[in-house]
Amino acid sequence: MDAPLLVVKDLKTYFYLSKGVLKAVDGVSLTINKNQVFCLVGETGCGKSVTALSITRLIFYPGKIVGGSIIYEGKDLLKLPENEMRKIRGKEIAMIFQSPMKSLNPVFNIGYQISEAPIVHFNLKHGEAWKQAIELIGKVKMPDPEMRAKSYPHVLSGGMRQRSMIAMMISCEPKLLIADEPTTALDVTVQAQIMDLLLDIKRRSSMSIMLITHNFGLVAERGDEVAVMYSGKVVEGGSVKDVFNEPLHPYTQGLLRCIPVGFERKTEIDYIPGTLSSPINPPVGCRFHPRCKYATEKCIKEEPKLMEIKKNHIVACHLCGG
Amino acid sequence: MSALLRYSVKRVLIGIPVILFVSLFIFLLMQMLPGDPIKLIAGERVTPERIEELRRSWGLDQPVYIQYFYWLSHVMTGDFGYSYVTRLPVSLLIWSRLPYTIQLTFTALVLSYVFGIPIGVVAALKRGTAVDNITIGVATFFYSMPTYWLGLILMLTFGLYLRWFPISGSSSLESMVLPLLTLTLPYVAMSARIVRTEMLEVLTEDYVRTAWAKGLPSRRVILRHALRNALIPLTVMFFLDLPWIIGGAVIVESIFAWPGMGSLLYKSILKQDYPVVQALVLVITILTVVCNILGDIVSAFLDPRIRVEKEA
Amino acid sequence: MKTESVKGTFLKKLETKSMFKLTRLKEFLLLLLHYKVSCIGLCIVMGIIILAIFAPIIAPKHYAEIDVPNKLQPPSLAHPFGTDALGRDIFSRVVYGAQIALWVGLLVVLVEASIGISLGIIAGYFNGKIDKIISASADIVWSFPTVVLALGVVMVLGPGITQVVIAIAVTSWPGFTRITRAKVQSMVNREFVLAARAIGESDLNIMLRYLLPNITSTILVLATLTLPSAIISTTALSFLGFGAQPPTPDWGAMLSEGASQLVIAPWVATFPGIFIVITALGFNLLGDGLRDLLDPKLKI
Amino acid sequence: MASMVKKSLKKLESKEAITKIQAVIIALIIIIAAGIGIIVYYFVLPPPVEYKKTLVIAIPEEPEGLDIQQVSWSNEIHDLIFQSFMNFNESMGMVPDLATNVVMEGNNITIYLPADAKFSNGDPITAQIVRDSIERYRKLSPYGSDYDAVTGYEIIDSHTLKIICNVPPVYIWFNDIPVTYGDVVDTNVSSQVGDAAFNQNPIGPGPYKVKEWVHGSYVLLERNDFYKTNLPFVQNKGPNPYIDEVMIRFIPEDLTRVSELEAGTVDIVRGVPSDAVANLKANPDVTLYESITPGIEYLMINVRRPPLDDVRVRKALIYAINRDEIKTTLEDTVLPCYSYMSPSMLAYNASVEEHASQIYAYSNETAKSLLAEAGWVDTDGDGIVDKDGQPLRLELLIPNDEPKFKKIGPLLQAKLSSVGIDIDYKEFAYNYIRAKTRDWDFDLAGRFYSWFDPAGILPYLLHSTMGNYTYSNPEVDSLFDEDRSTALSPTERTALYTQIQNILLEDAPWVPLFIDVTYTGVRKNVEGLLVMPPFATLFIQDVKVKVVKGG
Repeated sequence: MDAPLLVVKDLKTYFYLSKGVLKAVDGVSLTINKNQVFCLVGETGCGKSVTALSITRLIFYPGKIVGGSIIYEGKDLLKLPENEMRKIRGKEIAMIFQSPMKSLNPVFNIGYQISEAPIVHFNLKHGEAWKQAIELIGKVKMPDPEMRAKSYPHVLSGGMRQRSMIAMMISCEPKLLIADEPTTALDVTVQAQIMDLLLDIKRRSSMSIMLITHNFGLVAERGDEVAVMYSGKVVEGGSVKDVFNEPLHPYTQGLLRCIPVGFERKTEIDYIPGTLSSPINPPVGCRFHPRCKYATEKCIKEEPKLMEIKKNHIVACHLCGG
Repeated sequence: MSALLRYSVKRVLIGIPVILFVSLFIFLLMQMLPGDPIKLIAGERVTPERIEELRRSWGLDQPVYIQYFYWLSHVMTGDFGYSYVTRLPVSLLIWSRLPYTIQLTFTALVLSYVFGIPIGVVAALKRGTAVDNITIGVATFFYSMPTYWLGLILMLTFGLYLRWFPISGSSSLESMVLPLLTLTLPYVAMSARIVRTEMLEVLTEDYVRTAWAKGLPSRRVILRHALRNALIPLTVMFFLDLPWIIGGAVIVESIFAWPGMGSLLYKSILKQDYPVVQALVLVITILTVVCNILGDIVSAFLDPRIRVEKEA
Repeated sequence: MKTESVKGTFLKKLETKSMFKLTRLKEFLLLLLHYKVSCIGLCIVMGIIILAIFAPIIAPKHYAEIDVPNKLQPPSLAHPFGTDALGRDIFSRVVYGAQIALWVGLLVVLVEASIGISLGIIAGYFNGKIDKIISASADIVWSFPTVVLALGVVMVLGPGITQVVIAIAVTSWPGFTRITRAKVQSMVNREFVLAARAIGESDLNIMLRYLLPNITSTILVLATLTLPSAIISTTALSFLGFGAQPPTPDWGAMLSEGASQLVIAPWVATFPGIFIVITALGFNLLGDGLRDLLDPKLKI
Repeated sequence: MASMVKKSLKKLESKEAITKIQAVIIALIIIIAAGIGIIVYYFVLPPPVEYKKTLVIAIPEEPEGLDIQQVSWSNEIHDLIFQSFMNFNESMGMVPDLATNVVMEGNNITIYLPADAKFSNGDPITAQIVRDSIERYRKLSPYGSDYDAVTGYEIIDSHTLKIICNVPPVYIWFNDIPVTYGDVVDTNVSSQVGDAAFNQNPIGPGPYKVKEWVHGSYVLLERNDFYKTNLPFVQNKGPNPYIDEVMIRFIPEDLTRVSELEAGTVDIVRGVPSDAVANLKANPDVTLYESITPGIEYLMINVRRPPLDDVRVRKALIYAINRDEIKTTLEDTVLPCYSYMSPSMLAYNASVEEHASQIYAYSNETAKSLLAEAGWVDTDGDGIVDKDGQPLRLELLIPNDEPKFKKIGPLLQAKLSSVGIDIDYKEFAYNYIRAKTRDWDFDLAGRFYSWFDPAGILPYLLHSTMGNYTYSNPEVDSLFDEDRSTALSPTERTALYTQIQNILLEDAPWVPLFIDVTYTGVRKNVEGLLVMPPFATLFIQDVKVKVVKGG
């Protein structure tokens, strides 16, 4: 295994709201290798998207990245000055978002928006960039690229818009593409097409993808590595095979049980009791303990550390680590 | 573009009845004003018979609707009739004051957007910091300042005591500085506040985040992506405020003796000089209808979503 | 037995309701205080309201008491703000003026809001011809300089406070209409309105019980932000001599009287001027705070 | 360089031409002489005097038009564009101006024009043109009825015109000959260009002609080189070489107008507000010319509307007003007035004012007792007198575009309320109040008049047929008619108007308040200006304006 592409260590991102300090990401660590589909899963509001945004340093007022480090090609992205970071963002690390409807600028046509990144990063001439944009539109399997380039976002369907987003983000052949729930807003058939497209591009340009989703089916099918997050922390991580076959952390086990599988006739769907604790004043010790069946005294008092129980399989729970 | 042409022609056709209706309304409002122009204007040493003679010579003894159609038919040929007070052709009065109104009030409106937009953008970008609070605090202060009070203070300090600028009149360019300042300051404050809200809303949009994610430099993201979208509602507002330039500076024009159309309208209403009031009201109404159409066309030009809607 | 349970539920409902309202109020004030700027606005507004309510007590003299021998006295202990050309105590006149300013401001906003909002809702709800007529008339009235149109109305109805209120309200209701219409239009095709239509609610009912409650926060913000411009417009009309009739202590009239003495007796015009600016500033800051709190997207 | 100096010094010494001390003395003398020269040049010798080419006058209101025959009020611009046949000197005596002489005998007036009299465009002024001009005036001007008495004209020669009337033309003699309204206009030009154009660029014989009129801002006049006058009190009988142009600016806001004067950007300011008078008197760079307005400011009473038809109620109103308080409030810029005429009017009799000020001296009690006598007593103790259940409520109309009236408005209200009258106070523009009084739709209305000849103004206000107001008294009517139709000597006229005023004092149709004193502010560097009664007319024939450095 050669050097990892991106290593995140103890990342902390807080939001300073009038009600109090929201600790969206409170000490997240994970590593992404080259040419790999790394999945980040968890309930909505557990800080998955904030982690992604922190990696590309797209956190704005009232949020702030307060701690930890993100090592990418030997450089800590959090220490980089803005103009250095700007060279990486979009060129080396790109990102696509969940709501295709609102993620494209309504006043520019698709061709222009796709050609913008190459113009800025490789200072191509407009003509060249436009030709390249048309090529890219073809690459993401959109019919009649010539006409599509001139059309505006509001005339395109959800799937088409997501494809133009992808075309836009791969225009500079990034090494890492972060996809923040790319298919959640789309219907199932289009979902599959988009995922095939993403994996096809990954294979052809040896780019690694960080897939953020709460859809475990997708992770099982497409993912290589996976990390499970709960209330701002990573509670379990490892290869998809290990984590899905022998989930160690009670939360992961609970999640896996919730997926209705095949034709099994079940009278009642399992669910994890209780709701996500408020991130502003999270419970002491292990944050899952209010909802954990096996919660012990220790879990309540002491916060468990991430430990590597098995090879390439880490978990943060007193039960497993002993 | 032909679709836009068709659309604006349709709007003009709708505009015409509006203009007619407003001119009739103002005509009736004038008739309702108690007292009649002849008695108002005739000086002290006039006998009742003389007043009757003058009324007949000016055709004021005709029934109202004949006066209205008489006036309307003349307006079609561009003759706005004669002012009761000055007996001068109304078109002359308006044309002689138009350059001064454009010079002062129009520039004030343009300047207020030229300065308002950058201040609003900076305040939006530096949201929550001291810069934001100070700029918006000062803007609100000037926004709360009545124009006549601001005018008096500026005139005394810069005109009389410091003598940096001429106190009043319209002879030189410097004499425009103080009235322009009095008009622009509160207006810059207003547009800055609105631009700030506009920008705050746009900056939270997803496509701006996409632009950041593409690694574009901040200047490009803010100006090309964010501001470009924020400008759409602002241009519409600019065109809606445009007719304000005709009568908006009534008090400033009287304090600084500036020969704009505002003071003419104000004096004509006072003296119940119907022809001048009706002519100015007509100009304001036509300008409003035209500006509405222009506003739509420009916003369609700026925002493809509306353009499609218009073509459909 | 039945009355018992009904009472019980009623009490419980009352309790939860008031408890719920209480926490919302507490939270509302807490948030408001967080916005320092709007907090200043709140204090100023409170100060002016107290001044207006307790005017007869605070003001040493009656506002119309003429005392020509010691006219144009500079500020002194006897007359904290000095005296004007007729020897009237400016401090008492400014204090009573607060009553006029607030009273007129409130009346103008009420009249303006009722015309503007009702037309706004109708225009927003019934698209098509009605909307076009209302919007066209709103644009025409909006483009008219308030002072000049108000002047026409005052000349027809004669000078005086109530006429001024009508004059200004009649000329600046489009402010409310335009914003209410935009809000209603954005809400009209939302699910809860469609649902209401589906179960056969009458149009009037939908407008009153569904749409109106949803825009109350916007109206509150709008009202606080239009009150200062209403006050400034009334004082502008008084400055031109068409507002409050003497001897009522209207700030604008005092300012216009003092204007010609600005060189020899600056205090006559300065104090009413200061109070106009402070009051308008107070309401504007409070309005901004409310807007950021209740309806950040409101563009005014 | 140093070696050279040393060498020359050595040479000097060897020559011993002059000792060191003598050299120093010579140098000193040269320096002192140069110093004195400079001082003398700069400080002692008067600097070469320069004169400004343009005189700037600021007035409050823009005239309705420039053609004197189409306006209802005239101002400085008309005085400069036109020239009347005769004019008033210091003591209100008539002296020739355009005409060499004007004679009134029997029922006609003869005007003798100088042979070389010309309009500003060079057209000669002949008898025919004067006749056509009068006919145009009768057709166009609101005051056309001045010449109703004229039955015909006789052109004796090219420069002499006799006007034939059916009555001794006393009215025309006082109200048209010496006044701008009666001036001659170039009817040839007016018929060519039309009345509207003529109203913008009229042609008259006056010292200046119109160069430019920027509506709402200023009128620029340039010198008329054909100007000639026979005025005795003016040295320069022809065009004024020093002033090429006169700019008359319209500045409505009092504070702005006075500030322009103090800043020196304006040479003459008309209509100085009462507040600024004290300040300007103390200002070293400004002189203030006072002039008593030929007219009074008063409250017109609607004598036909009960309860004001009762003379006791009207008299009570007069007693209720404290005119000394009015004087102090207006910074002593007015004269208290109890009778119906002003000192600067013709046929004025000071004893009438003296007598009136005694019988109508301010007394709250007399006012209350008169009201009680008329049946108005405060029965329900609410501070307002009432009679058979009805409170005494009167509407008081005050003009808000007359600064002095507007300032004392609340004072009048307070005084009238103190005697128990419930005053409904309303402010309107003056024109509008005058229109209401013409329609008899008022109780008390703030009014004023300003005209030097009583025959030219009082009948229009008090005569039952000629005026259109509520007061009418046949005896007063006959006295007015007598003055208009018979050539009375000055003493006879004074006696006649004394008799009229005594009747008016009894009938009390008005509440006389004060006589306005107008102030004209003039910069000290303006020399040779004449401000003549009755309307404080400006005569700038001899004016020179020194350019003051850093002024």
